[in-house]
Amino acid sequence: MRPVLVAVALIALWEAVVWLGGVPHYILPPPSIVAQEFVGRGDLLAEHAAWTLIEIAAGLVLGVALGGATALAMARFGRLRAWGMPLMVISQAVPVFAIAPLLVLWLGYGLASKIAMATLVIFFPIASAFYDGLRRVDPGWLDLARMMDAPPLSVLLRIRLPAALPAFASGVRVAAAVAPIGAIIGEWVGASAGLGYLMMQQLARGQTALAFAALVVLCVIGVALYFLADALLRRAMPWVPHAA
Amino acid sequence: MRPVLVAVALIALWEAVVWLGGVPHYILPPPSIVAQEFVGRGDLLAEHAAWTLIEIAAGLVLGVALGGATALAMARFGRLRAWGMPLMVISQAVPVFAIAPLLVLWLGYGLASKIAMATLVIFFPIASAFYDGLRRVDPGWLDLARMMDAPPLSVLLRIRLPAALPAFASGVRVAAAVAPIGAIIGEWVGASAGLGYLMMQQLARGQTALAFAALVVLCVIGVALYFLADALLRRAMPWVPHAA
Amino acid sequence: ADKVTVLLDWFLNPDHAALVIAKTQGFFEKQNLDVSLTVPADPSAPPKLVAAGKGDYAVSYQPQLHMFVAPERASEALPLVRIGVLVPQPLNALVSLANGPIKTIADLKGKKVGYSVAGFEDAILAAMLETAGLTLKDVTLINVNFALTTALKSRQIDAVIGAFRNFELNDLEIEKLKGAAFPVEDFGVPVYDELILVARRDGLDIDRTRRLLAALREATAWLRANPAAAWDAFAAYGGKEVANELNRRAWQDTLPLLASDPASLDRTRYARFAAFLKARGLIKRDVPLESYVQEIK
Amino acid sequence: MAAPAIRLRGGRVLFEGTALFDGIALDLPAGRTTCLLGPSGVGKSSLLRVVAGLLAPEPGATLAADDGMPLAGRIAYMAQTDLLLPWLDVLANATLGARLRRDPAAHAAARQRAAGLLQEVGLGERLAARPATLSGGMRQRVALVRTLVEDRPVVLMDEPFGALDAISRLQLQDLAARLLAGRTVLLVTHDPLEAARMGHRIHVMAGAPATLDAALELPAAPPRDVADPMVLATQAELLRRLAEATAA
Amino acid sequence: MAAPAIRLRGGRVLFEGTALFDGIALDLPAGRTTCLLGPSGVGKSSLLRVVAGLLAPEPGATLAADDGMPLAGRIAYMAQTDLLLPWLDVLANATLGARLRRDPAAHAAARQRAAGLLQEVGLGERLAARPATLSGGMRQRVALVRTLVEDRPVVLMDEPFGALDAISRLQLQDLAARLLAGRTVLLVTHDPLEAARMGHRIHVMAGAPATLDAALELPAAPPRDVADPMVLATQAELLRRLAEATAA
Ligand SMILES: Nc1ncnc2c1ncn2[C@@H]1O[C@H](COP(=O)(O)OP(=O)(O)OP(=O)(O)O)[C@@H](O)[C@H]1O
Ligand SMILES: Nc1ncnc2c1ncn2[C@@H]1O[C@H](COP(=O)(O)OP(=O)(O)OP(=O)(O)O)[C@@H](O)[C@H]1O
Ligand SMILES: [Mg+2]
Ligand SMILES: [Mg+2]
Repeated sequence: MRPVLVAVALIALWEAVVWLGGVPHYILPPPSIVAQEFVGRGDLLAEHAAWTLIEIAAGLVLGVALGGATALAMARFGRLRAWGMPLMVISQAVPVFAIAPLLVLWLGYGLASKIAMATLVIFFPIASAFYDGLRRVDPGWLDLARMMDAPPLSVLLRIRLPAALPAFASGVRVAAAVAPIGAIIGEWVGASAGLGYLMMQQLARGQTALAFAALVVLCVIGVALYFLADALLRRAMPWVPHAA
Repeated sequence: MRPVLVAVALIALWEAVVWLGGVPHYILPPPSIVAQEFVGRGDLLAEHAAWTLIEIAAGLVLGVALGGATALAMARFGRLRAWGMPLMVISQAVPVFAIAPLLVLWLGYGLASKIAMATLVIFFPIASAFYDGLRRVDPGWLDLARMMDAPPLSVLLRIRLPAALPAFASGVRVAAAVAPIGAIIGEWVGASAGLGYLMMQQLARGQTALAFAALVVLCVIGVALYFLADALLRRAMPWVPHAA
Repeated sequence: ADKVTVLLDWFLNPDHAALVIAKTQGFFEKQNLDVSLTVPADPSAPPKLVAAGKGDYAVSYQPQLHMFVAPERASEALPLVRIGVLVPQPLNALVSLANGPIKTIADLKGKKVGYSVAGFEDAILAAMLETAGLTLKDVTLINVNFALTTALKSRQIDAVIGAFRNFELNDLEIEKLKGAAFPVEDFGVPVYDELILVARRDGLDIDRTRRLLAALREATAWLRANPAAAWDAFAAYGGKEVANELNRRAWQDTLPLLASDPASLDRTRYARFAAFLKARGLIKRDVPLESYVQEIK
Repeated sequence: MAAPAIRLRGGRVLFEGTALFDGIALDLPAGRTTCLLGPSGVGKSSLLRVVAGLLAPEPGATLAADDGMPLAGRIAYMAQTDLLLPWLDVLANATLGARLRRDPAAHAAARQRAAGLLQEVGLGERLAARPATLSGGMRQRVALVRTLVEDRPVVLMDEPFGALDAISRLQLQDLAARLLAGRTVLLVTHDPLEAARMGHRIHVMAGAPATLDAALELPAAPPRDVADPMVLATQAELLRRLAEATAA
Repeated sequence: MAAPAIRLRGGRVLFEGTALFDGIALDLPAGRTTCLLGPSGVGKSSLLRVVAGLLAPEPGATLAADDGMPLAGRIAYMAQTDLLLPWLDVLANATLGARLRRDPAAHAAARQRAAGLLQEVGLGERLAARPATLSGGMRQRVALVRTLVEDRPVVLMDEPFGALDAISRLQLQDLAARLLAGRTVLLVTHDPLEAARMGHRIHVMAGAPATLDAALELPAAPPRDVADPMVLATQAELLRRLAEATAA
């Protein structure tokens, strides 16, 4: 119920901004016009959305897996941190257009280079937040594990990991929300399908209404992913307090 | 000491990739050549770096402040969450180049629109992680505060906030690492200076080495910000365990 | 059939008409070529990828070619040769609103000029300004990226450089605005080829290239003869996202500008433009002409 | 601010469908200390939390002060765990109430009072220590001081001396009894001797659903001497009741 | 696996520059229970953590088993807080050691043993409960079971019965004494009666820097009866020593 209300309110606000703010339609088309694109080009949008969804899904799966594994590896092997952290940060700070040709060179024009990009964007929030969580564990538990002769891997997987799940969840939530951006950046590398491609192409030639229709689909995907991740993660951690 | 080693190792790796991988210099120039640009065009790089640093600094300050305030507001006013969260997620999922013209329309081509962009990118990791932390508080402390007739604002600022600082720190670390990208996206909107601008321009001119020199400066800024934030935040929270 | 990859410079648009028609109407097939067209998002990437062997031909711009083959550092030079042309004249123009303050180049003094980074806009603009006794210092250059016409329409800036006369004017017209175009070649910039085809210099397959160009020549002739059918074929190939009003209008304006003979080469254009860029400081080295243009007879 | 009597009737608390207690009745006489003993897990803490208003009983229960005024704002609460805030030092933790209520004058007074009390409980030299550097008993003492600094007419305490050694426990009982005189107190404890020293009324809670027995009423004012025969007799009687409760 | 005697000499621990204890010597005779009492904050837990190897004393100290084998891997440890993992249920918490060591056979055996012990401590029906739904005493009982399930020749316990009511405490002391027979045990406690019932040797720790007095040695095997005159005499003597220690 509530999300619907929020959506309605947002759309009303958007319409109002356009009309009252006197924003020209080629800069921000009002929802009433964007809606026409949904009706008229629904199939086109669906087709491109399917591509983007594949990229997002693959990017999320890979990004979460890689980010999680990296955080675990850094928590397990102290040495790795000194080397891994700067690398990870660099992987974030590098703008995509600079390394896009490199990716194409190595991964080709197919889905692989796009998924690599999406993965890169999603990877860092997860790895960083999860690693933070893994470091921040009640020292009493570690003492206990030590007295129980727990092998380091057990300590990592059975104590640090569950204790860090809330932090991991924070990372996943951020990642779910940025995943659409990840896919778009992926499409940067060279694409002939996908919502990002559609949007850039339309924007590049001033076809704003269709571009914003694609944008709306992207936003819906992002928001849906966020709340899906939120719900799943909360269910997976019934012991974590969730005071409003 | 260690960071220096890491840097040296990275540079060696980069050089090796170029030579052993047979990567052409116009796609990835080797560090030995990029280094020459630092010598030859140090002043040019410094000039553009100054712009970008201003954008990053302003974006970080604003993003952290806004993200922090948003998280606090949502934690304080339960209602706000139902409305605010989708909005926040949307703010992340919207690719910046779609709304860039809108920002320019409202903020002009000056520094303002760039800072707005950078702020937007930094805002979400902070707000999301911090809000997560604010929700996740020992219920016993909340009971205690309730029995002490603590006004909601006090509970927020004196219990939830310090308890959520580690989560906030996670967000700030991610934000510090993505801040350079934020600035670049800002320069996207319309710029005539800055490292992102310089990089794009030099890439278009085939001056790859100079473009990568700018990229290196950006990465250094990102890594430095990350570790600076890390050190400051650890010092600010001496009570939080930081097991390696 | 020989598998051939052509990297476009930019999203699919009527400038690529010959390529699309040659593909859809079987002219490539007739030359025993199986061509796939790939779209990048960054126009500076395709030549590099072709130079690196990822793709056989790239759509590029003449000024871009000059800069890519003659960067300051010889090790960064792209081993490219121009083997053909799609649009043998400049499309680039300075565009402002017809009812706006810019009636002549001289009116640009103290104004904001937008551009989308291509690397050479400052040189072009500087040359144009000099015809009115101005210099780059008299204007503010702003990179507006994708939003050339949007920036113009919203009156955030006063003129844009790097607009294509066959697109941006139509774009304005669709919004019921009239644009004024100042063609660059009329204001002190030497004539050059806007859209060219480049290939990797080493191991260039002359025979295959000849067949490619032949297919393009046939396609151009065919689409000039059958403009309506050609548009339908183009629209069908591009899909709904391409078959829009803007591209339909641009189609009309673009057909006459396409190269009748994609293999043709005017060497003096290249020598002259290289000199122009060198004088403007955008290239610092002289590179022998024959190392980066090749006429396929 | 006179201490009110408190009356709970029909208290019913369910956890996962089964009743922890059902229709329990509890009277806390004004200005008196009521002690609550009972086997571990019987529901003592839960009952205390009901009185505190932190655990809502099923509808139908009534909880009220005899002066007709709301209870909220008149209760100081000490939970079974110390609940110290790890980022605050000892003194700041002890004055948490005043800090949270943001009243500078009250805060200054609370600091004064807390510093004095911390001295009395043997932590005078650890005012600036962080909780993580304290021993278990020290943490409990800080929590006790925090509760006493609140200076409320009603005080609810859940095993306030459980982590202390035998001697400190007696000393702090004396201190607490002195400061709690005239207040309405509910004290949950495991130690029959403690109940016999501190309580005006002593209940043993037992059974599932749990019920309260008839209270033992003790005339003399607390804190009573450990060697007082009445105290020892009461301790023995409580042990007997407890043993019975545990056997059931 | 015979229980070794343990010998600590020259133990010195500094916190923030001041010595908590300096050159302390502790002997844990093989197969015997040594109890440690002392005022709150004197350093009992720290000494126990030194023996556990969790707190490194200053260089120069020696800590060794008399059989010459390393201590690591032979100690079960129960801290002053319960340290239950909130995401595991009661049974899983009680078998944490086997889970961490990833030995399926041992794990199955541990489950068997833990289920039986949990039944004995009154938690037989809460095997699947999460720690957050347990009372304080219940949590402590789970921690106790977890320690006993470890089945190690050396057992170090820090106030294992502190959160229990008087009767359950006696019962669990009996249970623990039975299961700890023949092991080398160090038991930190606040309760002189507990020490008198459970200990073969009892030390009172006092002073700053803290020192250990000459141990009280008790002949009869634990658990001793509460009504045993020797137990009561020991309790009285310990109280006297404690009072002295606290006064100092
Ligand atoms: N990490 C630490 N940093 C500084 N001081 C510490 C630290 N841990 C313990 N101490 C100090 O050492 C002293 C002894 O602590 P310890 O926990 O050993 O006491 P204890 O005898 O077990 O007390 P209790 O009976 O209250 O549990 C205390 O004064 C405590 O403040
Ligand atoms: N949140 C909860 N969810 C489910 N059961 C709970 C919850 N809180 C308490 N209980 C159950 O209620 C019962 C009573 O708990 P309570 O803490 O009141 O006991 P207690 O008498 O204080 O015990 P102790 O002396 O050990 O502190 C226990 O069986 C406990 O498991
Ligand atoms: Mg309790
Ligand atoms: Mg202790």
